[in-house]
Amino acid sequence: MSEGSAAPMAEPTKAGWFGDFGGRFAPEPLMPACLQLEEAFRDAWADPAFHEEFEEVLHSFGGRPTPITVCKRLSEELGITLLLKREDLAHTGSHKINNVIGQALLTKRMGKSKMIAETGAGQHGVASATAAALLGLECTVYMGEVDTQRQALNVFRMELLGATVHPVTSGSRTLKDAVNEAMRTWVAQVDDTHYCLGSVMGPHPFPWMVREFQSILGTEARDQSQAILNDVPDYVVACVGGGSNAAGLFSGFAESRSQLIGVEALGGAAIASGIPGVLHGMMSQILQDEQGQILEAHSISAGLDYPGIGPEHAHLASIGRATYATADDDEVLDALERLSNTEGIIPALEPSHALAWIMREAGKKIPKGSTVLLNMSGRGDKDVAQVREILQAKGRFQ
Amino acid sequence: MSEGSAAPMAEPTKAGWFGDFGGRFAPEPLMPACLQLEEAFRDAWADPAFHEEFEEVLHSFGGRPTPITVCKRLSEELGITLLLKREDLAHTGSHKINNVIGQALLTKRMGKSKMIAETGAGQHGVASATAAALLGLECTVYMGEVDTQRQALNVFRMELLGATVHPVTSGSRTLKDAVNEAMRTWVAQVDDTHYCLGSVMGPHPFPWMVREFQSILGTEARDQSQAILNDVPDYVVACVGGGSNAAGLFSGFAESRSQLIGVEALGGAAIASGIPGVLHGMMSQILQDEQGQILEAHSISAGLDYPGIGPEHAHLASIGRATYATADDDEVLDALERLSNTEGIIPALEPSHALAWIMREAGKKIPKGSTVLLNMSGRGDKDVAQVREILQAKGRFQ
Amino acid sequence: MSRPRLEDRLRERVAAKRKLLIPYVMAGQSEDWLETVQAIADAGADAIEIGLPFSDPIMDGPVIQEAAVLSLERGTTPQSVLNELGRLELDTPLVVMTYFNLVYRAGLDRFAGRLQEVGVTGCIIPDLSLEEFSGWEKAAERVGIDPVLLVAPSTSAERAKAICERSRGFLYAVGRMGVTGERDDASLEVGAVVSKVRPFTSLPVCVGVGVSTPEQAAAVVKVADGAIVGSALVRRLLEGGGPEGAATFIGELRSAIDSVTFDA
Amino acid sequence: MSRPRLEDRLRERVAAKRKLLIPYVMAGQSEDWLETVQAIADAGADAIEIGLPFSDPIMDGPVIQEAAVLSLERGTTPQSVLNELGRLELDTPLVVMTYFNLVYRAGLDRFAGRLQEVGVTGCIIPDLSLEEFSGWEKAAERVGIDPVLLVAPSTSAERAKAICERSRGFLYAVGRMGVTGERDDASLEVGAVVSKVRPFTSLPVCVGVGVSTPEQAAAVVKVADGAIVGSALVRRLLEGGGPEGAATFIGELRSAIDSVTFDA
Ligand SMILES: Cc1ncc(COP(=O)(O)O)c(C=O)c1O
Ligand SMILES: Cc1ncc(COP(=O)(O)O)c(C=O)c1O
Repeated sequence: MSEGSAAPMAEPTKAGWFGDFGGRFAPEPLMPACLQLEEAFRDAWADPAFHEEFEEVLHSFGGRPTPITVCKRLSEELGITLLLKREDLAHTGSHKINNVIGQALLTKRMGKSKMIAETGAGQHGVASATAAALLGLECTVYMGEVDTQRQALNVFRMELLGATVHPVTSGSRTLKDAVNEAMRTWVAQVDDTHYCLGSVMGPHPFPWMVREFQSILGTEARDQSQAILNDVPDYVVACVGGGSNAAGLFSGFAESRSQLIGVEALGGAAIASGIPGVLHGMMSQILQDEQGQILEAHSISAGLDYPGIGPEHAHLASIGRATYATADDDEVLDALERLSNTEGIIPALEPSHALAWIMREAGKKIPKGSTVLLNMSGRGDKDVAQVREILQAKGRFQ
Repeated sequence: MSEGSAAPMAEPTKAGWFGDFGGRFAPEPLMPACLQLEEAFRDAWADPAFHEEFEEVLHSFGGRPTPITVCKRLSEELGITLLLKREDLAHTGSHKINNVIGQALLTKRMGKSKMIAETGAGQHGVASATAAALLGLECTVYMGEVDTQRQALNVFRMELLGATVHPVTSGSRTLKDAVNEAMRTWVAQVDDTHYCLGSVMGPHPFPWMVREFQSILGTEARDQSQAILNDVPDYVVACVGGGSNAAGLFSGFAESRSQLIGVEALGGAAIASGIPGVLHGMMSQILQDEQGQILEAHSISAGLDYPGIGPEHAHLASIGRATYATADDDEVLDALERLSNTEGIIPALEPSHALAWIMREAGKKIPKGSTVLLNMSGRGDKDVAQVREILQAKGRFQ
Repeated sequence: MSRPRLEDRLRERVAAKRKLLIPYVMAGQSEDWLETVQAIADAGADAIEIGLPFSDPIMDGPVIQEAAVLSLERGTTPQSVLNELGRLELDTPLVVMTYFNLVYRAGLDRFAGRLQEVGVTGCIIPDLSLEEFSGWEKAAERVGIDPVLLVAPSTSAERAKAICERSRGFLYAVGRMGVTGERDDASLEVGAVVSKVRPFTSLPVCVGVGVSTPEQAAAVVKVADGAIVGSALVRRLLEGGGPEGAATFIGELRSAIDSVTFDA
Repeated sequence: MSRPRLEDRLRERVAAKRKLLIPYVMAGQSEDWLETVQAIADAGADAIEIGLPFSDPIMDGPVIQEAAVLSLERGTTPQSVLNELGRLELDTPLVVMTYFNLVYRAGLDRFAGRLQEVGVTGCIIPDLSLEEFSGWEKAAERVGIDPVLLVAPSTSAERAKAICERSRGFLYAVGRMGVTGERDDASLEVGAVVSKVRPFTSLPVCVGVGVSTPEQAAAVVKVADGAIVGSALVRRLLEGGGPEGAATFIGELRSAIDSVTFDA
């Protein structure tokens, strides 16, 4: 079914395979769009003018480069040197903006006037609506009905930005179903519409393209940590939902000696608990039952509640270039609280998973004195209402 | 009572006067603290090591420099060239972080271990709690009880960051009373506590010191707009509550040909509707009744609901170097919506006042073809719940 | 059970100038689903698509999704419905339609073997693209199952040619960009897609996706060799039409199709 | 009305070895506030502070704030209460205490003139710092009003000297860092602040802020020339004590103060 690609995090094969994972499992009506997209992306990505525009928009509009913050107090407490790549400072509050700017520019380049996107908690939806507003594209965001209710404010944000939010009432009415619905819509509107997928998932070229758009953060992080540490970090850690922030970060360190660690939510751990399968156009590790029916992921963090994982991560795990761990909800809340009150940064729940792993393993799997780079993939503002409710229920705040 | 200081936005007089405004109207128990603070600030501000640390923290932690975004779609619609200084991308979501980092570093330098702060909507409170967490200072934030209820999530944010939020039940239970209460507390704890005031107000040296800490944004904006326009902008526009973001911005253009415009909320327009008076330690334009009792400000935007204005703005108005206008709530909502859906930036309600003025005057007071720099002082995330309620009540969204 | 190949059966009928009617039924959707299969066979179906329900059917519209959910809630597994299917003694060819993960999870050869054992002679996997087709192609061929491929209005001529070369059984021409579901006449793009594939294949060309009414079916077979009717039938079953209701509808489709006259 | 200067009156008494008791009343706080003033004068106050309510009293604690709110809600204006005050025929010196904005708004000279007209002989403006004092100093001097200045525990010796040189009437020594309000004994820092100012002034030194009980007042006058009692009295009035209650409390303070014996 595939032959592996050479260096870790090199380009996938022509058919979109990273080792045994990836590919293009899309209904025929979508295949021409995938092929067109691949061609358009290859063309754009080889065009210095596209890079220039992409980087210019990310700079002057998106707030790049984001800094690296060296944690003083928490590092001391943990006995390590902890660096944070501050994607929470990017416009709209997470790394998601990198990808959507790239795809929105590509949408225009392909001569399409509309964008659709799926969203779970709303982060990618808000980012997509933002990029669409900036470039004057029409935008529809598919969001599970359950999520539209949980995240009513994000729905409003998207609407303010001029997007239409389409509540998805099929299946579990959450992220997985939003992807299904977006794909279904794409099938019908592929002529004038680009599907702006939010992570390193889906049929080729999405996993590769999204990683490339996110690689800007890894490149920055590599240069910045070199400047700070005079070396690469010993550990490079990121949370993994679909895996776009991790892929972007890892890409800067794939050929270095850094250990790459992806941290999934315990209740959505496609590497730890999934097996190979095909979902949403890709072969990857997937949470599924014995028959192959897809299971729902359940964690505190909507952004990690995805039963699959980007195929490149499945590949990196299989060849041992990256290691994937999990964090449970309680650890995650502790991590969120601790970073907030020791460093003045309220992290999103997603990167709090990565931090939870670091806090658990500092002095254990992570030897004292190690240098650790954590991708602070987003800010916690979107999560404070939820976290407040949970911590208040635990009697921790009134 | 005073003699004017020379160039616009020069240092105030020794006693803290900007022309006829400013001074130091503080109870005697606070005067030594004000003097100590002035000395500490003068000392720090003359110390390259302090500047270096200040700028380094603002860079690697605060996300500076923030970019300037050139609006394409809105500029075209308005017939001007609109530039946004993107303070919304700074850590915690507004320019407030610049000031609190400066004051928190100064607190340490003075050997004090505690910080108190007042807050209205919570922006300065969150920023103060953030800086305190970063530097390991104890932090108490005074917030009108009415505001703690309206902004429960911001209360939780501050608590997450390790601060104590003290609801103020005196007077109107809003920002003005929070300042009173913070000053009262400061009187009692001045030994080990610094009062981290949130705007260019209060007794000398606060108005000057806060402007100096905020001048980093003006300096950046000047260099950036020079690079973009090859000139200074024709208009330099900022909203004005106490006036810190405006003062910071104006300071970069005070001696240029740029027209400086401050925009107040119609219901809190200290320049348009106030008269000289003394409040919170300063002589300035103040909303007050015939007897001199202070009036409450009322607008859609908690961050602009202050019955006074920084004394330097009163001075700039009196000498005609800056012009102060107002915007009403409806215009502000329109501006917020329009920037969101044409440029993909949801502004806070405060800078939406400045944008509302620009939208109203483009092609009128602002000639077509002008270049206009707007300080995007903060992001709208903190406001979306409120805006949603209002717009839904108007039947504009469901 | 050794059955004639799907392709042979359909070619025969086409050669005999019979226009094909291929209805779709969701396996396990209700207690009496097998009776429904029997009834529509009796009512004049030339082949029957048997949907194996998948949790995430990205090529299906709301009606078939709902049927899939119902079926899964009833405890349907691929194994269970195939076992049931094996109990039918039917002459009408059966074509399974499902998504690739169920096939992959079972194992390609095992899955193909199971189909063969229960008498299924064709299989459609809409999310298995030409690019990823070869594994399944071989597994199916090994046991004589015809793997049916799709061509869409968006498919290029070059690509259509490659697909036509490897499809077996028939060629599934997607009648309209979009997922399964009922549509009004206006939206069908049948002519274009059918004429796109004709130069490249002698396979029967059947049009599915959006064919809902007898009138549409009749229009379809004016240019194509057959019409595939899914959601319109499934909706009737969801509404409680049962085997008789299904038979009536298939009867109507059949007459509409058969009443079409052709020049030359 | 031409009255003796506040400073002369107080110096006389101090010279006569009388310790001073200066209670504080919020003007306009209740219907009978003038009677209260009369009653505490009769009960042995050496001078009376008359608070003019201000919307934003940053030097005052909750009790006096509450009284200010009440008074403002009753429609009190500086003008209205000063007019009322003018009707009193009182020998006890009256000292207005208020915030600078009310003075500034009225106009410094006009305000001083108004005080003089109604027989007030001293004035305390806690938010008017030494640095901003000169305008008011002149206006007050012009009409013979004594402007009283404050020294706090935090005030440096050098600064205390400058303040002492320009205070008139008496020297207001802040007994504790903090705003007005009742405190327990432990927190008073009377000794330090009084001995800080003694070298620089021959004015009577009166201690206020935090002096609440007869015992505290007695302790205060062991080192100072007088005690200023605000919140403790205002609280009694807020609780409905009325003129008699006030008189009783002032009587208790008076006896406590008078019972203090001094060596030498
Ligand atoms: C802040 C943040 N981090 C991480 C993720 C997970 O996505 P990915 O794994 O693609 O980076 C999300 C998804 O919404 C997110 O909002
Ligand atoms: C985003 C934003 N802009 C402006 C202001 C007004 O403050 P200032 O006038 O001091 O800049 C605030 C106050 O909270 C604010 O949050």
